Amino acid sequence: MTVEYIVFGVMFVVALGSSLAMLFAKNAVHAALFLVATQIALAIAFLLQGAFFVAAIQIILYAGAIMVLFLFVIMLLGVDRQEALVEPLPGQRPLAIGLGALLATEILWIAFRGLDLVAAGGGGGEALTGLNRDPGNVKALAGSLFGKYTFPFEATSVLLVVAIVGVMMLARRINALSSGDRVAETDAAREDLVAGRRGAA
Amino acid sequence: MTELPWLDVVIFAPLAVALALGFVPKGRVETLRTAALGGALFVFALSIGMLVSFDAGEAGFQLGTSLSWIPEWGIGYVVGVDGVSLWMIMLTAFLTPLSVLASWSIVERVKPFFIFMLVLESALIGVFAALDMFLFYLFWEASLVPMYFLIGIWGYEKRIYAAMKFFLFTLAGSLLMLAAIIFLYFSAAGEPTFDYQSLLGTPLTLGTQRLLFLAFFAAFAVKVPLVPLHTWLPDAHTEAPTAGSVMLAAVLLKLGAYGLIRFAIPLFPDAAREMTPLIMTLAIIGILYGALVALVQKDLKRLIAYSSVAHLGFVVLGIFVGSIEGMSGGILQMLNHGLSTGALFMLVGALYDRRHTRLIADFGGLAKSVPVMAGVFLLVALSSLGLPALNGFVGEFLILLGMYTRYSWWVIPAAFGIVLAAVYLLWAYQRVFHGEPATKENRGLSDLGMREIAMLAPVVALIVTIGVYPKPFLDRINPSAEQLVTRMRRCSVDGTTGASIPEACGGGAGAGNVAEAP
Amino acid sequence: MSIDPSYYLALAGLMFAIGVVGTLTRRNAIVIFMFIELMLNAVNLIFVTFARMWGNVDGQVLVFFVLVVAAAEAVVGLAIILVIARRRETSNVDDISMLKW
Amino acid sequence: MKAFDPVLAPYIVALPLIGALGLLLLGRRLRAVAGLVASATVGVGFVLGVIVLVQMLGVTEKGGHGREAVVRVWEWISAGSFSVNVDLLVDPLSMVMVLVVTGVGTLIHVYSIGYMHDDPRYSRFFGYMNLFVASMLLLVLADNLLLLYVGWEGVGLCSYLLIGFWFERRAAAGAAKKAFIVNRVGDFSFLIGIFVLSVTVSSLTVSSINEAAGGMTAGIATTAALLLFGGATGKSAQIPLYVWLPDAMEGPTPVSALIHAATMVTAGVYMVARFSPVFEASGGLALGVVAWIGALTALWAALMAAAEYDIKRVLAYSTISQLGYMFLALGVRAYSIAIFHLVTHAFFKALMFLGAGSIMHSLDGEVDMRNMSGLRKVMPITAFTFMTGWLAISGIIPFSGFFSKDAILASAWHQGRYALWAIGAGTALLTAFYMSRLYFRIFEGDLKVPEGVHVHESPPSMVGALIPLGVLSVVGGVINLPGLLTLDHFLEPVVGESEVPSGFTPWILGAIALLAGIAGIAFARTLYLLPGGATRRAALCERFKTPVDAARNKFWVDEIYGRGIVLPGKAFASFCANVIDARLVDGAVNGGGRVVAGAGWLFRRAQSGYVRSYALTFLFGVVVIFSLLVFRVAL
Repeated sequence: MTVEYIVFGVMFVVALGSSLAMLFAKNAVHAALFLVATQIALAIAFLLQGAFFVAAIQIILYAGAIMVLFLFVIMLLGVDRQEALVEPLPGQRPLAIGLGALLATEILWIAFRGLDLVAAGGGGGEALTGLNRDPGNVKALAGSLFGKYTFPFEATSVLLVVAIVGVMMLARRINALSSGDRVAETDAAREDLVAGRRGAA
Repeated sequence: MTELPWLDVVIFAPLAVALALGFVPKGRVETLRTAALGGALFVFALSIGMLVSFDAGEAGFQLGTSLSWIPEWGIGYVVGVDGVSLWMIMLTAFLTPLSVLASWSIVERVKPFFIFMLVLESALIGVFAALDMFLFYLFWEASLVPMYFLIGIWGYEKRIYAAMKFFLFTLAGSLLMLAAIIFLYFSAAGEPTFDYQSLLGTPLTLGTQRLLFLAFFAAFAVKVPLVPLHTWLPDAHTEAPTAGSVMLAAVLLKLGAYGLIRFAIPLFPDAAREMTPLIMTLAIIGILYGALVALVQKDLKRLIAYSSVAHLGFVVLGIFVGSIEGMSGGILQMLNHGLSTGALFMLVGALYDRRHTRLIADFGGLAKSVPVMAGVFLLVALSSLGLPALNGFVGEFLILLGMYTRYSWWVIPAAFGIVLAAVYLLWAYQRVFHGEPATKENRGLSDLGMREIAMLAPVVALIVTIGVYPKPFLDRINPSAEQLVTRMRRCSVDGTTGASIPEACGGGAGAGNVAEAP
Repeated sequence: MSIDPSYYLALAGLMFAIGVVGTLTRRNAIVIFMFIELMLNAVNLIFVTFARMWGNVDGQVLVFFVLVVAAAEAVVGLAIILVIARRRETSNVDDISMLKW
Repeated sequence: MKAFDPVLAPYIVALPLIGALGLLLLGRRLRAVAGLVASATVGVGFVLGVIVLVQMLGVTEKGGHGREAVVRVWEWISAGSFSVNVDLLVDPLSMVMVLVVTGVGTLIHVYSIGYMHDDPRYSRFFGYMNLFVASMLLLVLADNLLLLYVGWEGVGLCSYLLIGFWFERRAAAGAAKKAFIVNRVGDFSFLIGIFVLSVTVSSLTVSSINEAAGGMTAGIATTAALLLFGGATGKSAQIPLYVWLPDAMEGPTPVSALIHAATMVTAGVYMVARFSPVFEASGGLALGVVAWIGALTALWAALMAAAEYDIKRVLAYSTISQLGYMFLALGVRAYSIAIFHLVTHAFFKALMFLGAGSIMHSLDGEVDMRNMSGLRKVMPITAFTFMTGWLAISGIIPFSGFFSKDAILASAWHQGRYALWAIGAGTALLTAFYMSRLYFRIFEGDLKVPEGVHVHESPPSMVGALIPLGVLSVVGGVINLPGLLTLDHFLEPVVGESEVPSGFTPWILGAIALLAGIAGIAFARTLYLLPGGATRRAALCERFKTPVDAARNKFWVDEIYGRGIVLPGKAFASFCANVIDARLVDGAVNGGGRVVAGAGWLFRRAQSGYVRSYALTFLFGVVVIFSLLVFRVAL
């Protein structure tokens, strides 16, 4: 039990701390790294709650694949870009912080005071532990995913395919543009380019 | 022997012609015109067939077709005609070829123009024939679109403003009606349905009736138009091309009056009865106000447009007085107004083609240079101001008589409108046609050509015919009018709510020879 | 007895709020994206926590879907950012304000 | 005995109608024969009328009954309980009118052949004239009030068309419009009268209205009668709606003769006589109004006539005045006498108008009597026939006018309406004066014509029409000589017996009337014929400056109507159009549009293009909804 508390404590501090650090990191690379840290911490939180498989893919997919993609893009655009500190939109910052705080307060209130209204019981942690033991976490998950949620699962595959195709299209345009006039300065020039391409096609 | 489904054919034939026009190359203007004219004439011939197979003595709906369309929602394709819609359809089918003839001066975008004309005809006939609320609303809104484009593309200087105004006014009204239709759909007795004849039996409390009636009334009052919802009309009429003005004045305005007759009153008779004094007041104000404003117009088309406000005031009076004479007169007057005002717009269009102006001040002494046109104009103007032995008189007289039988002294301000009609029409006539032609342009005008005579002669013939021998028309109108009035005067809500309605439920107040419907 | 779910939820809530604030205050499009990912992560945590509370794996399944959506979003979003950056030489969202009246 | 069945009656109306349609549609192609065709249709109508009359006289049932018949032509309007047909009523009253209309009409048509000979719209003129005759015949033959109204408005229309026949002249166009509109005001009243009767009687036929009249309450009968009379004041140019008739003289002179003297303007008289039971049923009030309006109009118009210089306008005022006499007769229940005066007046007034036309024809349209004199020497026939008319209207025995006018005055006296009688007698004097003034100034004295005018007697077709009318003016009185009362007896089944004073009184009354006429002529003679007349005139005018001025200015009635009704009406109309419509209603509409546009202008500021602003708004919405959820749970 104590170990769990300690692990939880560390996880809590790391997750929250890195999130906050993200907020103040000037460099995008730093922010990305802090995000990775947060995600690893979250993976531990998943483990603590008996979601083993999810914890694994959290690290592999999120911290691994997606964050690498982020870093890749950051590198592609230039690492050394810094954000200006001045906020150009009036009232944006205080309003955002204020509303964010309000939102956090409300969520906290629910977490500590209104939870019984959100979750009306069920088996609780013991039931999950039982499930994790009997068919095993992955098997239980698979059963649910491919049984009850087959259709949504297939739908997500469509989503992914669409996303892939879309990205390919976007990328192709970049290539087509890069091969000719790399950067179209004005909208008009861009229009011309597009028109020219249509004509060629 | 199986009869041709005349009504359905008449509804969709113009659409078919429009479709066929779509295949004519747009450069072949002559072909387009001839084809459009031929198509419109063909539709008119079909409508004659419909008229012949119509049984004059029958009050209910005839020549009907009833098909299930979207059964899940109780929507059907239900059409049929009675004595009211019959003449409205005839009027539409009659005036479309004439409007096409009046559009020879259209030289730009000829093809879409005629397509829009024919689509408009189809939609208008559909409105008059539809007996399913959904179908009705569909046609109702469909008629708006071609008209919008006719004004907006082929109109005069301020056409965009006018088209927008026309569209927004009518749309604002009809959206309220849509809400009411949907409400009605859900409150139908039994299965929710859009079928008009089933909806007639819908039990509604007086309070509901009142709200629904007002919603319907809003749509129809804009279209009629009743003061103070009329200001779209002078703009739309003035800016529309000749054919557009003709169709607007002759048929589109009738949609409002027709809607009142067909839907607002029969569906909510108690509310209609309750609001009669209010509506009659509005109608009388419309008669006097329209006439007064027409008096001082500088633009000939605007003048005629305002005269429509006054005339439609008479129609609404006739519809609401709740006597058979009034109802028959109102229905006949719808037809009459369509003919006379349509002809007036054709004539002004012909004048515009010659002089490229519509301002009264620019004319003068035209009777000398264009005597035939002056004669026809005078005849039509006289019909419009209700000269006996011409059509306008028969309708106006029946309306006022029907009004007198039930609301005796209200007739005085209404009848005074007839005096004012003489004032503004004759004054305008004097300024346009009388006197010595002041300018060179006015002296050298050419008189009506064969095409123009061909488009005016049928109207003039009908104007005289209805005035001298209205029997064939009234014979077909009367049974339906009687049925409508019976329904309007019968109490439909139960005794407790009905007790508060003035002169309801007692049976036969006023000139009570209304037979209870069997 | 393991740790009360409320704490997990509290953590998720705070992270979500941080994500919101970050999204609204940062101007670099990539960073904004990262904050969106942060919010998604917070939601994932909530799902997992609820899965434990209910004693089934449905919540965990939902994390899958979130993941997929997040992945797709990241891919498409980053591609768009790339295109924009190549066209307009910027990844500052305030510089991309052409889409208005 | 065979029943009276006037099958020819519809053709009397149809013939001129066909003539009118033919002439108006075929127009110039018929120019050569237009006058002949038109005259022929009316002339044949007259012959048919005579045939029908003979048939009618052949029916000798007791008391003259059985002399009326209804000819159904077709069913006209029917809706609900209301129905009217196109039916013609042939009875003694309508036949008298038919004969006057067609008879005088034929002569005037013939006259017009010469008068209008050079007009470019020659055939159209005859088309209109024929249409007028048809409408008038429909009016007098109508069996129901509505059909009568058709004729009533029809003649009004023809009057409009013919007054405005020379529409190039502004005055003519204006006068035409004025005539139509003033008549419309009267018709408005008439129409409401029709409604009242229609609802009360639930039928509009003459017989049912007159039968039901006895059972009407006095209130209804009075209302109906006065409303009908309101129509008559318009058509027959009585106070207060007489203003159109003097202006109507802008039309061609034959028109003035036929429409504005002989026939159309008497429609009101005919109508009142036709519905006399309704007027009777009103218990005196309506008849009193009719009588007083008639008497006052007679006097009022005579005063204006005495101050007028335009020949045709003098005749127009005289017509108004004589119509006043007819209404006076109607008002004292002497219906047949009114019709009698109507007939004689038709003869002599048509005659004088045609005479005036003859003068204008030879003087190039000159109408101011100050610019001419002594025409008797060059236009003997015109002068002689005009003289018969002058003596007839002045009430000189044995000319026709004497008998009819005397009968009216005698009836007024007999009814004990001495005030009316006095006005009538005074007007008789005035009439004799102004007509003598007209005659003396034009025909007597030294020859004087406008410069450059070649004076000549008019062509045969014109004087040919004058002569029969002159004869009729002289002998017209025979149709109702005192003691014989032919017309009275003939009309009795329709309008009832006229009560004629008996004994010595009528002789005295007749003598007074005659004396009034002679006095008027004598007075005019001293002023216009005898040497030194001009100075005496000047002195008289000086002495009665105010009344003479007033009469010369027609008592400013036109101005009063103009300032009091037309101008405020126009101002109000402008107010409606420019303020209510353009500002208020359209202002609201456009205002609505502007509000929407303004709101759009305002709200588009929110559409800044900054994604983060959108996101902030989005967050705001999220927080609001979330708060709502939380608070619902918490509270």
